[in-house]
Amino acid sequence: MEMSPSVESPAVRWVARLRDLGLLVALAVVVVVTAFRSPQFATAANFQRILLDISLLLIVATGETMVVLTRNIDLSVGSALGLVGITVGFYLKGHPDIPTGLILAMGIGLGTLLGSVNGLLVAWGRVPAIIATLGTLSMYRGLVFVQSGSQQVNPQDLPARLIALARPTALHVPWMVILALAIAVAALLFLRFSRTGRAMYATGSNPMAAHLRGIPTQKVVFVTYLVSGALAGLAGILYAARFATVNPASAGMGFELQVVAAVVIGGTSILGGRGSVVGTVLGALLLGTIANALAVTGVSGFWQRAIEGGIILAAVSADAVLRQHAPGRRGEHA
Amino acid sequence: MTPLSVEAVLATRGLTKSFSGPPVVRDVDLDLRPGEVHALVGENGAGKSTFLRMLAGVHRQDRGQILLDGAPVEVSSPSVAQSYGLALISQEPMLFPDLSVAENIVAGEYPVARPVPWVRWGAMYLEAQELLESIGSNLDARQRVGGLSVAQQQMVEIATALARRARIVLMDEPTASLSPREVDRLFGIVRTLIKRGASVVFVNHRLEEVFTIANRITILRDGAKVGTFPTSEITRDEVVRRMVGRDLVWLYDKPPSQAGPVVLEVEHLTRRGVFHDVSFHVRRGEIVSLAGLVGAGRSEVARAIFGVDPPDRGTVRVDGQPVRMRSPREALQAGLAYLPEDRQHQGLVLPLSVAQNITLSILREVTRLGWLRTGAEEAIAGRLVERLQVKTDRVAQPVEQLSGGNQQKVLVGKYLVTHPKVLILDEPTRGVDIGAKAEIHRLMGELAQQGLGILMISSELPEVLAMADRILVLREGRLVKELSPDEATEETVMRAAVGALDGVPEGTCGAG
Amino acid sequence: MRELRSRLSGLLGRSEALLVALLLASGAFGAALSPYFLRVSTLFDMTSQFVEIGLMALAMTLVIVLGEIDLSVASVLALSGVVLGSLHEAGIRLAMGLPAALGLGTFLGLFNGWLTTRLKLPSLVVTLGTMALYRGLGQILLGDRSTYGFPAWFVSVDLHYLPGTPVPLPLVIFALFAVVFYLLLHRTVAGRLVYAVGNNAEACRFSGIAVDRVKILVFTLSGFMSAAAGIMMTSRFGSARWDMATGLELDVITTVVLGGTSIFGGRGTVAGTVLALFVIGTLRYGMGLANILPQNQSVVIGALLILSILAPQVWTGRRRPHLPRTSSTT
Amino acid sequence: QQVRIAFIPKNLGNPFFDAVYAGVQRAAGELGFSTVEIGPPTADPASQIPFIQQQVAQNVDAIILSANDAHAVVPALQAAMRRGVKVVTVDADAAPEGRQAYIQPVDFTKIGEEQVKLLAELLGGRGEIAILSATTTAPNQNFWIEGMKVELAKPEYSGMKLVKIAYGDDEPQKSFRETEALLAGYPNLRGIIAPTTVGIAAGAQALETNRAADRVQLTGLGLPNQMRQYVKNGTVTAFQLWDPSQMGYAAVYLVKAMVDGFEPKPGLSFAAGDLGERAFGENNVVIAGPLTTFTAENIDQFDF
Ligand SMILES: Nc1ncnc2c1ncn2[C@@H]1O[C@H](COP(=O)(O)OP(=O)(O)OP(=O)(O)O)[C@@H](O)[C@H]1O
Ligand SMILES: Nc1ncnc2c1ncn2[C@@H]1O[C@H](COP(=O)(O)OP(=O)(O)OP(=O)(O)O)[C@@H](O)[C@H]1O
Ligand SMILES: [Mg+2]
Ligand SMILES: [Mg+2]
Repeated sequence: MEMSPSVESPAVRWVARLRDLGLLVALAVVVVVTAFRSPQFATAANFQRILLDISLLLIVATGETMVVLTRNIDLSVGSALGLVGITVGFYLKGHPDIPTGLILAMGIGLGTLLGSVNGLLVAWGRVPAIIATLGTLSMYRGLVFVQSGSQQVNPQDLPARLIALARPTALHVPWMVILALAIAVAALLFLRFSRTGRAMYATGSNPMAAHLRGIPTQKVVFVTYLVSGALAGLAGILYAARFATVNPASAGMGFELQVVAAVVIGGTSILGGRGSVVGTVLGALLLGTIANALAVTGVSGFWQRAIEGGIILAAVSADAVLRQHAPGRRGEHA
Repeated sequence: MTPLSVEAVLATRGLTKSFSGPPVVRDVDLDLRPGEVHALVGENGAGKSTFLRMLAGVHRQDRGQILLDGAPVEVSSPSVAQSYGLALISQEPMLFPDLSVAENIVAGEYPVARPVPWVRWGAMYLEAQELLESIGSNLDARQRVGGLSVAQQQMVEIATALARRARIVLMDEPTASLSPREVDRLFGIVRTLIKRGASVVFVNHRLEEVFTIANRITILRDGAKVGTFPTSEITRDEVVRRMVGRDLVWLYDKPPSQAGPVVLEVEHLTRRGVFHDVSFHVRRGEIVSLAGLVGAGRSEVARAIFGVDPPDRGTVRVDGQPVRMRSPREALQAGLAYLPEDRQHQGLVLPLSVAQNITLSILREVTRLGWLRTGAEEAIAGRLVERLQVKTDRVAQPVEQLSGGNQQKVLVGKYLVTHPKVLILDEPTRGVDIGAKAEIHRLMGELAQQGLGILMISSELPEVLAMADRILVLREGRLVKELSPDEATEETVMRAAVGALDGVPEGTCGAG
Repeated sequence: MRELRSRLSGLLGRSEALLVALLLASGAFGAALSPYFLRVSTLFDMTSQFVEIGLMALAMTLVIVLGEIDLSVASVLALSGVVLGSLHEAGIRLAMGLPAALGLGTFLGLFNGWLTTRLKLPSLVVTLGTMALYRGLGQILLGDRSTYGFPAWFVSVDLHYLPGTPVPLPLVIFALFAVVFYLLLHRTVAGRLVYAVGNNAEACRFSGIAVDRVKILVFTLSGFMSAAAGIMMTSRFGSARWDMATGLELDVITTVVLGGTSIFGGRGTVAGTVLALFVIGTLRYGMGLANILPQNQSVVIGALLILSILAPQVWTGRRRPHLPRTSSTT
Repeated sequence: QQVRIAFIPKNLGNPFFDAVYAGVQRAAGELGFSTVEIGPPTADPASQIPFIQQQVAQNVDAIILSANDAHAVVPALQAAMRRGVKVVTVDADAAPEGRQAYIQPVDFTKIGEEQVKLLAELLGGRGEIAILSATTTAPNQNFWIEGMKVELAKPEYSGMKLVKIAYGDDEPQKSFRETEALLAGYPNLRGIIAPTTVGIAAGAQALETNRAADRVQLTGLGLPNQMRQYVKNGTVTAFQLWDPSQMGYAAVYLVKAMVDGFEPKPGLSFAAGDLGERAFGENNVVIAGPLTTFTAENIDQFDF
């Protein structure tokens, strides 16, 4: 998904911008097939559940999209989510009356702090992103255990108002989902219309050229890590709200792979410069829908993983094939 | 040290820079007067690019001073240089392949709305398109930069520098892959810039261009300044002698060639929207040149023959045998070799050494049972480095550390060792200095005499006229004219390239 | 290749010398932590715990130098083990089962390479999919069971030693493979192709190199090595299950990048990977003996990973901004 | 010289094993032994092996282990026993050739039966039911599920129908999602048995979130501390467990006997501190204690 339009007519250009067509097709196939197999799938309640499920993923993947656009990666998001969840969770044990807004702010603040470590290491420490964030992946996870003494945060430790964020509102859509969508839309606009957003594309497309153009690449990269950390922190709080439990060994464990999967399946290039939040939303939606569909259709537990892998491969293949035959695109140059 | 002249907008004193070995720019004093076009010339590796990069904040000098309007300044980064009103058009295009042409042009200085500063895309496209038109390019501002030809990228670079409204424009071989029409346009722009009060430093190996546009010439040799001369007070021969430090035969006089049987036959080659029904042949011992404007589709034809972008229709035969044009590998096996125009991306593996690059296409010859014979490899590389006068410490030096022209020589060397039946050369002497250019021409002549068929693409008309046994002119993807050396002059070729009618059509760029 | 290595050290500001120093330091650290550390037999025995990672890291070095990644290694390991076990259960002799398992892993690697090159997709995406797929196939095959009951000669390869020495068999096997990979990457034309393609695949295509074939071969090799690791692990545990080696791909990648291989491709050495493997192994072993919890060990390993890059920069005081190399415009 | 014991749980951070370890420490305190709890952060099959080897390298006298996989640990445990280390498994057994004795928390053959009985009581003997298990590979879980199936086949349960076995992998998030899928996929579902502490807690949270507690009865094996809230607010009526600390306590006393030269054999017995005598059954299996049912009335008497 590239933001820069190509030579063709506006209509063709619009279709090309929906490069995520392949993903949409894959998504549609999954939905239709599942709906036929299970009457419980295509219900309002179940779609709400899917949305709840992906909103955590989407929030973190939105930040990751920015990081990846600058030709970097943030593998520490799962650990950061866990660390923030545990830290704030334990704090809430002693302070049950804190307003929800403040709890969210604490999560964002703490996450930003964790993100800034990554940002400093990558932007100014010149540590390659994968090494820096593999390092903080381990370190933050270690801190989760240290912080919690290997104890988990239990439902009775968390304020009911926090947990209510994951419950349906009057409009039948939980706050968490609304929040996730708002964040995605904000990021979309930011990337398309703000100078910093464009600088992210430029930095990822050619870091050296960006530097020579006087784009403050280091600041830009730093900002993406701040955003990624802040959103992972927010997700840490929402994780506690959704599951009412924060376990040091499982909260956010391996989450980074899902997040990166949503981003790259959504078509953002891991070499930077190309991609969009729209793709990431579709990627997250696809992953969330597959997981839900497998659970709802009652496919044997033994088959779920293989089918999930198969669907992901099929989806990205369909996407790649459609893209190679898309109008005005020359496969050889892609 | 030269005393400071009051009127210099930009001056350097004792500027020195070294990388790992001895200094590559040594104690250079230079004064740039307001409203002047100041040419900087020297052999490949003389230090011209390094000098400009110091001015633009890309490299920091080891020693010496940079003065703006007489006051010393620290140009510590490219953005500082920009804030001083300096803009660099670099030798290798430095662009964002994933972004549109327009964004490339304005990047960093987007038109924004008030009071909320969101990027106004419509205004941006409009501005960029106007700028492109003003330099005679009709590239689509909305097009992605990745996939543009080198010349087209160079046009984008030029537009970028113009968009900055810089006071001092540093141009590092901006014309290296431009054809005469684009060069004329560029000179028009330079004159406009000068009128607006800007000053220009201009690096170029094509001396005729230097003498057309420059007021003064500074000559560098091995990193040191030889002298600065008003253009009116020095001759070309004199410039060359001072550049090289000795007398030099710098023109290769190609003997007439003996054309043998047809070795390459191209029939009805078509790629929709790019080129149409292109048919021609090349005989053994013949040098055929493909001429045309930037974007006429010359490189595209060559790439199709070589199997890079397979054509929609048409056949290619080598020695009468059809070539399956599906990959360069098959083309190479059929006896074709293609020297691409984009040396940084398609030609060289920059981090690998000179020797490793030269043997990349002939690894079989330096391997025994899968084992690399580094000795043999270095011997082959050593011979070529000597022959082409590549300025390098050792054949084990990474190519990315060479100057642009020396990289080009390595690239030429890499294709000379492949022993093809047909050699396609796309801008083979881009950025190469006069001495080495003559050497490359001599090599081409020798290869032709050995019975190779050579297809040469060049934007430099004197080169085309000097080397070609036949000239094919391509315009907007169609072969419009074939000229023999007797008929060919700069004028006849250009007339065919822009269109027989003198109303020069404005749609010659971006065949797509 | 000497050039490349010196350049590598120049660019990243570190070299194998740094890793050797780190190895010595972690040895001293381990000895200081626990009185049980400096016992020759256990010191050798500990290597068996990370040799499987090492086998996969050798191939992964090539994959990453090539500018690609293979996230499916641990899944291939598991599936190969599961298939080996299932064949054995079905009454097929190990003499047939072992080549079959190796062949399967090789094929799975080939499939990764084929998908990556055919679809022109990033290998990250492809192997993310096959990572789930391969492991899922193992799960379908074996369900919730583990297979065991292998013949005695096959079980516990790590308790067999090179005659007359305390060197366990897995270490010997690893050493042999390390030598092979060293020669392959640094001395043969195949290695040259890996570096060249990893640095600039486009230029390689123009030079008539069968870029896709190089990629497919390297992925295939990765599959083969993962299967070898799977066989070794199955022997060590005397059993196989679908979920063995879960998450090990991250350890493999950590090892390779600590060894100095650039994740953007084009740079890296086998020696670096081997040294990094032993640095991490020694540290983990030392801390394990001191009963330091694995999660706290992770803090140390994570910090080490970062410091191994950061420290030399501070040391040499280089101030140039680190910029990844520019990408191809075509 | 002091006897040193290493306790290796399936994974750390699991409140269940913290309770087991509390028993280990209580007995060790009484006997003057030193203990250490060390293990992997997640319960995957191979992860315990390095810990076994590291403890052997440290010359511990005994290892008390709850096995993630019955077979993968066997070679490492056998190597340990060859070096003279006593090996006792608790809670989750290893294959008999890999240990000297196994302490089972309760009579496992009864668990399936008891759980089905409890749920039948809660449901009045009719309705669709499901099982929420841990991983597909967990031997205990599968053994108990087998027991449940056998029990359900009896005529008195003809009104109850097992519609699905879901696996939450002992991860709260996955268990939560699987519970929701059960609620969505089976509109007539009346009961869930979650014989795993992680599963039942996540399941309770899912019931509460989806306001499904009045429709669906959840029971299973849970920790009082984790379940207290759900029992008090009515999401869960009753669940069961044994006292995990008894296993740890008995295991240490068994180690003491073994260090003193005792050889476990079926038919023999040993003195398990204040638990009294405990006897070995077939394969050297010892049963630690009875199953307890927790309800709103009694839950406050327990703290683990
Ligand atoms: N990064 C580098 N590392 C080491 N040596 C370098 C580096 N960059 C340039 N050099 C050396 O500095 C010398 C001057 O290079 P420079 O690019 O300034 O030459 P130039 O005059 O622009 O030549 P050309 O006409 O070929 O572009 C060359 O010998 C080159 O090998
Ligand atoms: N459909 C298209 N989409 C994108 N790019 C295209 C398309 N058609 C042509 N181009 C680009 O436009 C360029 C113009 O063609 P070509 O390079 O063959 O012209 P040329 O005569 O060699 O001129 P130059 O001097 O610019 O190389 C090509 O490099 C090609 O990459
Ligand atoms: Mg230059
Ligand atoms: Mg061209």
